[in-house]
Amino acid sequence: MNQSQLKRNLDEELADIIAASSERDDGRLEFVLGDRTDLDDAVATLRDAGITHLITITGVDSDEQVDVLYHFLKYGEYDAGDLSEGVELTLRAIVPDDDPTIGTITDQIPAAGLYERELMDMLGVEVTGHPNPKKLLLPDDYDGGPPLRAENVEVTD
Amino acid sequence: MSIPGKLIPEALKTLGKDRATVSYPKNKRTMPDRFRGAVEFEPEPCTGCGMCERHCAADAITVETDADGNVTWSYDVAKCMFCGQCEESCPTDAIVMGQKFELADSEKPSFEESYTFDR
Amino acid sequence: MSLELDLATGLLYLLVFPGFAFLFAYGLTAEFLDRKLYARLQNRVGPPPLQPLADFLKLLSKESVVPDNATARIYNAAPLTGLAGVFTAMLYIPVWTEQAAFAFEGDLVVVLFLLSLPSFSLFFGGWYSGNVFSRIGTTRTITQLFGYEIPFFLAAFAPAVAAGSLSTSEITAFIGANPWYVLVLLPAFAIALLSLQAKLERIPFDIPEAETELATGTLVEYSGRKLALFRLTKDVELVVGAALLSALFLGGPYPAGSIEGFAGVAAGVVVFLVKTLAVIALLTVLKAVVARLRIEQMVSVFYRVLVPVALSQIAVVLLVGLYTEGLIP
Amino acid sequence: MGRIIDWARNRSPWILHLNCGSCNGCDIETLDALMPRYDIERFGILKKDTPRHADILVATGPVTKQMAPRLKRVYEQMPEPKLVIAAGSCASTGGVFHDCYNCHEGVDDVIPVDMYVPGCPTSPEALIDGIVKLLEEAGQDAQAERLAEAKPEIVEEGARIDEAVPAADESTAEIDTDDNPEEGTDEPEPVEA
Amino acid sequence: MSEQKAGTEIPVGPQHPSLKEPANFTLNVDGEVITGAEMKLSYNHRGIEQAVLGNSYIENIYLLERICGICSHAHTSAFTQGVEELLDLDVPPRARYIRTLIGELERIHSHMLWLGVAGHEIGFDTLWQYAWRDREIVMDLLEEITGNRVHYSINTIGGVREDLTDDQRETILAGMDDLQERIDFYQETVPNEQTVRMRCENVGVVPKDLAREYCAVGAVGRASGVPTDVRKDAPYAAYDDVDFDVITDDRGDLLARTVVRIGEIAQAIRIIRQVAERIPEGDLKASAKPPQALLAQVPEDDAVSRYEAPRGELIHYIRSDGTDTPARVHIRVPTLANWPTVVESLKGSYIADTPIVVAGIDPCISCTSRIGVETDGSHGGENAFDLDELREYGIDWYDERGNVERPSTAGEGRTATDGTEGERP
Repeated sequence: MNQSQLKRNLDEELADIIAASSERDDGRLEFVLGDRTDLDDAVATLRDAGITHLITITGVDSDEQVDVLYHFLKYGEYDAGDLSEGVELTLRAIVPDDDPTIGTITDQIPAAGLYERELMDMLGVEVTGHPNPKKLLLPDDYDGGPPLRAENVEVTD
Repeated sequence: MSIPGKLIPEALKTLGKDRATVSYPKNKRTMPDRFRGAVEFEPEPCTGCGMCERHCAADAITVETDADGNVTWSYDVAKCMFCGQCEESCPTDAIVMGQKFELADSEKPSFEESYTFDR
Repeated sequence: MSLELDLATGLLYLLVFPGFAFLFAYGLTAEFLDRKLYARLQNRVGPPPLQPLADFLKLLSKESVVPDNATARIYNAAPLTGLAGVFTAMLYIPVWTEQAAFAFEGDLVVVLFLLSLPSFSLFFGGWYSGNVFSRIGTTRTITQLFGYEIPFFLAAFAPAVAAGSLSTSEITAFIGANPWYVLVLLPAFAIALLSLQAKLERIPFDIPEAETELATGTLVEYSGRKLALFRLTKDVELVVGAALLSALFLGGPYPAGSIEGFAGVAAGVVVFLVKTLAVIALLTVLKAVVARLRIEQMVSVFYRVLVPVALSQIAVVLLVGLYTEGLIP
Repeated sequence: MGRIIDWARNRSPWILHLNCGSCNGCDIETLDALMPRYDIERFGILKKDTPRHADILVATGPVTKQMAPRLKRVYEQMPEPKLVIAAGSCASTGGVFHDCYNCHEGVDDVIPVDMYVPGCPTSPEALIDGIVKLLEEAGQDAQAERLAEAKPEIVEEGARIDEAVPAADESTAEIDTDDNPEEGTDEPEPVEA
Repeated sequence: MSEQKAGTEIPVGPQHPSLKEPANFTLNVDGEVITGAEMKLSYNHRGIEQAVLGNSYIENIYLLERICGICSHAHTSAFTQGVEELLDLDVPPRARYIRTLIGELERIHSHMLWLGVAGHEIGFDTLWQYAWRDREIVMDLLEEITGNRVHYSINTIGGVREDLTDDQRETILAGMDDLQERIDFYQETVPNEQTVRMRCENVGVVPKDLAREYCAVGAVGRASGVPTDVRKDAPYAAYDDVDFDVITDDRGDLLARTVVRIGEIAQAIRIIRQVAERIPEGDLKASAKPPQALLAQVPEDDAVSRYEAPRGELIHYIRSDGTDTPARVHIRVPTLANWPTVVESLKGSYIADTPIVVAGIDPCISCTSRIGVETDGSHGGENAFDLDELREYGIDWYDERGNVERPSTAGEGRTATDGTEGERP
């Protein structure tokens, strides 16, 4: 299955909950969630479609919102040298700055636990329902704001 | 269960081999041509453009030009990460990555060097 | 012989040869040779000859910290007990003749006991230094002690059974008189070698001090001169262990032992050095070519493999003995 | 006596390697110095795993905020006399991480440093050079100086140690060795097999 | 720190000989058996992701290179590939080949390093010495080609900075011949040495489904039978043009990982030979413009760049905002993806296995804690184990995977237990 087919299939299945979707030049698919509360359903749909490999979760802070990006990979599998390429896929959820919360997907994809904690630390997005929402990577006595929030980044150059 | 000691022949063979150790402080090797040691600066060609400072991620190089047009180029080898970008960015070849790597010193100020010249 | 002369020779044995001075020097030399050979097996240069001495002196001159949560009295006394034990043990092991400096019927048991002392001193020192690494290290030391002592004792009793005596000197003399027993006792020698390696806590049995797991295990808190003493203990234990093995299984000073006079002593010492160094070299090669076992693997190897082998070795020795005496055809 | 001790110290500098948030570069190179190619054991250098055994602390990395207290503690755990090498540009000045929010600017922000070895990473050769220079130049003076400064503490601690064990350990060892055999020595009987 | 009350807690790190980098574990042990592991790896957190935002793309190449000294080329490659994607630059073939070459040399260097460290973890110091001695072949090559043993700094946006001369090609081929001989020796010896087998077989097992579930990558995944490899999945640099196999193994234990990694070295040698033999002539950079001019053209966009680092799939996510500094760079390192498998396989192992189990994934803590760490769990919400549950878990875990003595009933291990618990202050 190549990425265009995959996109068509997913477009259909996710029709109710995505606001936009696109296929980029390099073959990466991007789906924008209409509402962040549908994240769970979207991930469940992806899992049903065989996309179980979560690459990472990225948060990007622009001034009034944090984009949370869930990068997935549909495995390219090869046996005995036969190669079919993997498809990268990004699910974008938009979190407003004044209410920075998003649901967890750790219950569906255990590997997400790490990335969600990283998200909490670095961007101050609270992941509700996370099984172990402890401070993760900042020093114990860190008292500044989330380091990657726009207001905390000093652009020197 | 096999008997441990698959390495014995190799170990005994090693005994007969020349040791792999270099006799470093006694005999110094010649560094490869591309080796990136401490930055060597030549004030003559420098135009004071400041590209080296701009491209130095470690802020090891500073270039200041005062009101009279005197350029002060200073370099702190203890900050340097020897990437060689300054050499590449320098439009006039005033900066060359040298071969010197034995830079240890107990006094921090001795790591800094600076050149002031007129442009 | 007059009493004064007796006393004088006794003191000489104690303090100079084969006692304190000799053991100190030979222990450090053995450490050097061990490290050097180990380094050469690894294709390195290794330390310079006086390295162990420099290490020892440096440690003596360093601050010796007593950690806050250590039980100071035991913590401080521990290094001495082990050292005293191994120094003493040497006096019962033949060096240049088949006769040890001091010997009596049953001294083998004393030697074996004295050789266990360093492990106990390590245990006490580590346990009371109040560090969690050293506690785990000490429990492993003791677990390991149970593992290797039985095979070691059994292996050491094989030549004793052959010689019909529990005196190290007599065993040496017996093996010297019947050199072919060296071959009969080879399995016991191998077991004793492995057990000695375990006793010395060297790879593959350096489990108690496993540096990648427990930093240096029992010795984690020790510094300065107490550490120096522990290191010296290990060195001397290595020498004494090697000497014991060479006395029990390789016939000690034979074939030089029977030569009379000064030449005999000199030749005996040379043979002693050659044999002990050979044993040490075997231990070093063993250290270089294997990976460390886990504690339970170590115990299981010793109990399941070495103990039965040692028992059958004793049976074999008995049979051989009966055969030579003509009791069985 | 002093000369003998100096000789011993210069020939037996045991190192403790501590990564304080480095990128690994200096660490693999520090370890590489132990390997056959550079084999620093030929200078009597051993890598030790506990601060209690070490003479020289080789610290790498810019020292992260979280690591700083640990670095300090490890330094304090080392017995006197002790020396510190800041290996690598990061350890010397913070290097490329000098303006990161979670980093100090080098090891000397936290503990006194006796030798800086710039390099990114410090090659094993540079490290050997650093250790040699340290022992040559800074070694004696720095040790003496620190000992003089730190005297009150050491005397205190030393006193405690000395109380627990009579001053000369060696002589005690000898006495012990003497004692034990005395009991079982009576008459060595010549026995024949 | 830990929720467990009983049992002994062993703090491991941050200064700990088995971890060449500062990580802090708290192991809860019952005698010799680990019942729980709490990890804190933030000792190495430097805040690079924030620092990146204040630097230009050019400076960031060198800053990101210093995320990790072992996979430095991986980081720069992933980053420059991402920026090239943003800029729509076509990297000339010669530069791609050189990147491949350095990447594979780095893979050998990293795997040899791992082999040595793994040897050290299981107390096999001679293997450590041999592996690192032979690694010097690669280090010398790298130093000669790039000018530094560790941070090669050969990548730049749009290509590479240094050319490969004919002499160097000869040296590389000669070096590879020497190395091939050594690798044959390791392939023959290491997995067959009995003591290595005793320590590695059935230790730290990550079965295939678990590897899938936890999204394991790289050699860990491949050793568990998950054949992922970015070099095949989404070929970058010159991997389209070279032949190589993806080494997999289905046992999932440490021995399998050792076999896989040694196999990968052999494959890397194969790739390097091909590259050295058929490297095409051509430019080194996509554009003759000075870097500053290139940076002025960065559009507002984002890119995901994947790279097969020695430890597995490395991800750089780059968001640009039209200036010469990035708006966001997110890095997902392979070690982070593999951490959960470590936590799982630690439970129920022996203390003696900790170093090798942790080392088994070839952890790169300086990579990992640039961003984050994981403590116990992330196991679908079940991480509030108490001690007994953990012990049970450990036993079950061993039972399921069979072949290994059940730890908590092992007679000798218990001796240690009782004493340790009893005397704890």
